[in-house]
Amino acid sequence: MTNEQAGGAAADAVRRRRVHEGPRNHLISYAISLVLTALAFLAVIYQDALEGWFIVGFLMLLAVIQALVQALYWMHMKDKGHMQPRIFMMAGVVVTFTCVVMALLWCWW
Amino acid sequence: MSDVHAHAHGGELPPEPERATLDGRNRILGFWMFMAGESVLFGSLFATFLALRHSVMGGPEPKELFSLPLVALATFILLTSSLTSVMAVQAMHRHDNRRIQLWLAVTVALGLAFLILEIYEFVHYVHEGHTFSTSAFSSAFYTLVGFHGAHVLFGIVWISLIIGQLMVKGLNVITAPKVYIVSLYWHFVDLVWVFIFTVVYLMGMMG
Amino acid sequence: MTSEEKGVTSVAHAYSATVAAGTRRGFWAVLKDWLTTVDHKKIAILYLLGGTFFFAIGGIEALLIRYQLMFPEFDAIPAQLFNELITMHGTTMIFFVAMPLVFAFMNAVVPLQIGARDVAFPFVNALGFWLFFLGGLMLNLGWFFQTVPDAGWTAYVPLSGADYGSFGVNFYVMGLQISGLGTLIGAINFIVTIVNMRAPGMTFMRMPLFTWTSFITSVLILFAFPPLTVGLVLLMFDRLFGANFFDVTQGGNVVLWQHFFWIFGHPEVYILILPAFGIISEVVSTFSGKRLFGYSSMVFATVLIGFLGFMVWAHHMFTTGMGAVANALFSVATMLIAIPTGIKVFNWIFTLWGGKIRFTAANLFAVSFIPTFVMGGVTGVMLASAPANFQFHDTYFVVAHFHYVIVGGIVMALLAGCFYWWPKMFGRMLDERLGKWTFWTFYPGFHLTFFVQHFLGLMGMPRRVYTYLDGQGWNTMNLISSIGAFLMAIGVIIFLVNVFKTAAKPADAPSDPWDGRTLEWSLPTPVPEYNFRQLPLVRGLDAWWLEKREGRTHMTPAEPPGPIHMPSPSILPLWMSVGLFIAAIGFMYAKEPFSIGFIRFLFEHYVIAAGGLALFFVCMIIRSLKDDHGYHIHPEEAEGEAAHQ
Amino acid sequence: MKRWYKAGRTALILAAAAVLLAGCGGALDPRGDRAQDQYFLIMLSFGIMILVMLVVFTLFFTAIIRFRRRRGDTGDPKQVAGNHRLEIIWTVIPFTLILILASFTVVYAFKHDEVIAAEDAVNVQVVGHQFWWEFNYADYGIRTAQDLVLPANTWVNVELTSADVIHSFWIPQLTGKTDTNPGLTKTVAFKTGDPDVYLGKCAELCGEGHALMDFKVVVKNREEFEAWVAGMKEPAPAPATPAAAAGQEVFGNYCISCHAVESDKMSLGPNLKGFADRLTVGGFRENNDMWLREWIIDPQEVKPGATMPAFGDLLSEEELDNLIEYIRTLK
Repeated sequence: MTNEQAGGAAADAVRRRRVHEGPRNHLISYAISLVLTALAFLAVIYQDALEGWFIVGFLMLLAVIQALVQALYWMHMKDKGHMQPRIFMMAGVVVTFTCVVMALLWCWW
Repeated sequence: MSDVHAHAHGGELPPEPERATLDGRNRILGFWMFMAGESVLFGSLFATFLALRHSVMGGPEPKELFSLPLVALATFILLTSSLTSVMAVQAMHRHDNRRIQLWLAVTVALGLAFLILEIYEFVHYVHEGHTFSTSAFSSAFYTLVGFHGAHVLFGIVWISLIIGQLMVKGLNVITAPKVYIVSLYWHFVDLVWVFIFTVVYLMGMMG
Repeated sequence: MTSEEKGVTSVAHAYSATVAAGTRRGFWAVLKDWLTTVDHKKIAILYLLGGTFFFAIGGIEALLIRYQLMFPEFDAIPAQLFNELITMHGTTMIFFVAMPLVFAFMNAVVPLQIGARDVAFPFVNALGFWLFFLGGLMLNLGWFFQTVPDAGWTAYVPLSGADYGSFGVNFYVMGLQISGLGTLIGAINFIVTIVNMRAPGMTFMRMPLFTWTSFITSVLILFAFPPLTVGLVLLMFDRLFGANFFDVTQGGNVVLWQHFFWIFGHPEVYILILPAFGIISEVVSTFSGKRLFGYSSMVFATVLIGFLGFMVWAHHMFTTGMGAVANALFSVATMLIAIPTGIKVFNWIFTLWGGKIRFTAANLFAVSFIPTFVMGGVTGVMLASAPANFQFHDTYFVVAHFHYVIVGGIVMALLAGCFYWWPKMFGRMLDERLGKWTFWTFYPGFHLTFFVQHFLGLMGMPRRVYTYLDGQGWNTMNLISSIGAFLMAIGVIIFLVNVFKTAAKPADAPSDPWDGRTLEWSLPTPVPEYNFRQLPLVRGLDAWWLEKREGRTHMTPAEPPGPIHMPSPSILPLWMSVGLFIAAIGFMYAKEPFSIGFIRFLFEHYVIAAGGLALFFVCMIIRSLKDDHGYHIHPEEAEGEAAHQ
Repeated sequence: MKRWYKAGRTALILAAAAVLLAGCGGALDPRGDRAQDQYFLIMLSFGIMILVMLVVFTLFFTAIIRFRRRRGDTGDPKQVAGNHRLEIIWTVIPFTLILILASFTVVYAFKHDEVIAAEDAVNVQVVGHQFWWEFNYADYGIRTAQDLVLPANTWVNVELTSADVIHSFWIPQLTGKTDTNPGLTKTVAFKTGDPDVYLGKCAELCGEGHALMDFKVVVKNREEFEAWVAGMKEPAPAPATPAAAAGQEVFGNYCISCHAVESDKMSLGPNLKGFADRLTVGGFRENNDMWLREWIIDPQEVKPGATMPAFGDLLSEEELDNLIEYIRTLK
């Protein structure tokens, strides 16, 4: 009844593929997440070897990559029909970012 | 809208049962909206924590408090539980009701383990003199991490209820979106934890 | 409609709008129907009633404020009570009047405008209303316990905090958390409804502007309310559980609250004004007999305003000492909002231009909105200039500015919306003559009240002062302002008389009294429970007008008639809200030394609080476990219905 | 009807302008450098906005008068979707106007955030209290309250903070507001005008007494200011009359725990050194015996929310007289 429901043959094909997809992709995501987490812990354990600002940046980068991997694969955000979730989660991230910038710039002096 | 009813009773389940009805699609999109709002909620709590993280006011420093092996273990548990919940969704796409229940049960077990670790951790901190009222830092710490813990607890109860429903009602176009949504929720909780262990614990250990 | 049917439908004034056939029912049956309804049209009426109830309270507070300020050093109202009045007036008007009234129209109109049978989550919709209503009661509960929030509607810490705030601020903290939750889920409901449930052919760029603005407003709510909730939770933890977020002696930070409040608070003003823009667009376009000028730029401007609304919050905080960079940035960002807003104003004027304007009561309010809102807008740009803001801030100039936007903008739009959609909501036309009387008392009264306040502010009168000293040249203007306030009150009373008079009339409004352009006017009045017997096929902007001008009397259906699935009514939303209400009381009074030992025990050990939360969660679990299969309305019934229109 | 109303509005504007011209201060009668800049910005933005309003109102009133539906006219007007040229015009022109205002705003925003390190600049720490103002001149070792005494045409750097809740420091004729935040400090600079008494206010809701939390800014010539500084540093003279001596005893029994009478002492309430020369009692009432007596008997009656206890029941009439006599010696 809505535009979305009138999914054509292409959508059907995607769905059929989804049914037959194995756990492979998810296991890979899991492995990536484990590696990223391990890297983050290692960076902090060996923090004396590196500059502080670099570790902070590195940690944030790892966290963002891990979040992206999980959101795209485990939460299916990479799939078709996820335009709305993508837009809204992006918007949420922007507002979150705004809050954090606020806290860092004007409350933590 | 009439298809809601048609699918609800008998008949072959479609390949993506969670999106088979308008109601199911509504719920999933609505839940995404909820998570978008929740991400701002956690963002605000992170902002609070970042603003107040140096206000220890003579209480224990993060460096003295936190123990990395414990956090690593908790992280590992929660990450694994996220994987098991995605396995449940896969089982659902194969219409394998028994496997869904199994994977969800594993998720609950891992969630409980995480929660027990967190409670142990908090009790330990309180003994170290790091209570909710010690300083602005301690209040912000407990509020942020505790809020996440409350989400884990809520998720455990929720998933358990869904396992029960799957047992009683079986997998159909009404229960399928629930499985999908609770799995989304659990991923979200895990995702928040990624930032908690990074921002609170790892950066806290850097002093 | 036959006379027999008229008799049936006048059982209960508002009720008749949505019930087409049935027997005379008892009071309890009607009450139960309203307490358990999940029908968006009835929830709209509930929001309207709730909002009006709180509007009466907030309005009386406003009159008392203006009464005290009529004369210098007047002592009608003591300082403490005055602070309570301004706090409650602001909080009530924003959260419990403007918000629910906006939600009333969103509920009444949006599903009809997009050609949907219902909203996406009828249960959640009902829950949203009850949370709002009990949150509002919670806020006002303080009056009965003689400890009322008194730290301003912005509740800046530490004045509202654990050390300096009165007990009454708890009611603010709890009430806003409860109602905020309701607003948030209500917004999610509308986002999903608009995204997923548009009728065939109703693309985003064919949606009526009110639906567009409702959509953007819902998005803003989704992202603006969480920071407020977090701020309130922090404040609650400070006040009730000994946290130190805002306690400077323990390392807390007082500016943090202001940031959270305004990260919410600034989008909040757009949350309120955008639907008002939508109403104005609908009404002006209908009564000019023209399609909206520059529709796509209107949509673009709406989205842009929504986006910029999140980037300007700190312009409320220029005087907190954030430094030159922040002040300059936020100044410029704020000024930029004037551009999309200007686009809107010119589009309205050019919608009027070349039209054949009918000055009905609805259009009178809508048209007069334009210059008033422009005046509120230009003072907004003046306020945006940070160094000048050092002079304007917290003076009556600001009071004048935001009342021009809120009363001259939102209230005018809401009144226009009332006169415009009343026939669709209630099946009765509001009296036009009384409507014009309302306009000619309310509108001049409004300008009288607030125009002079610009100058009071420039002359140095701070806001939130319970009195002022003689000899500062403020006396005359304050007197004028107070007189204006009473004139506004007369206008409101005339409006209420109008409502009661209309309620006594038979429900015989035509289905399309204004030669409307959007889908809601294609429906029979009263609107059937299921809205559309067959979902309509939308073929362009102003779908209904297009069909009418092609000589049709009905929308072209997009589906064959079939059984229509309806959700079951539920009492759970009410109980869930009551649960949170009880929990809030339980937490607030946990440390209260009650004289009766048992009661004290219950509160001290959080039995009451836990009980309330348990009620909430148990209802939630019941809802989750019990599938709602709903019921079906069959085509024959629907056919019979359609025959009457 | 509309026209009549428009005329009424114009009359109101004129009336308001007349009142303003009569010299009723505030931001519209700036006397210091900062306030003059701010006045300029106010007037600039006001001018631009009047221009905008003129254009909009002209179009608006033309539209609603010219395009009303005539009696018996039932046809549809021409349906117009939009007009790109017009739409571009009303995007670009406001943008230009905003650009003008924004440029000045940015310049002044930076200018007004500067602290002036001039040689003769006076540095004052301002502490907001519920509901009074404390002024500390660290350079001179003077602590005082309620009257901010400053030399004329001089830059003043005020370091703002609060002892309890948030207040906002505002001298409309000299400078705009800056909040005093507990736990934080912010320094702003402003320039005093010619010798005069300026009104200062608290501009942030701070509790019951907020409305009356005024102070006076006493701007003196350099020499007079120097003399005031010297006077404030002199020890208080011994009471000359027996009544004053008795009053001093009363003061010692009841008042000294909160009110210091030497300008180098910390003080819980306002420091009373130099009180006899102050302009006000409680920050806003004329400093005469009547108001002083009222204040001591029941401060809350004069200024709601004042934190000083009422002494009406504790002191006899005679003690009150003596006390006032003593306080009058605090030069």
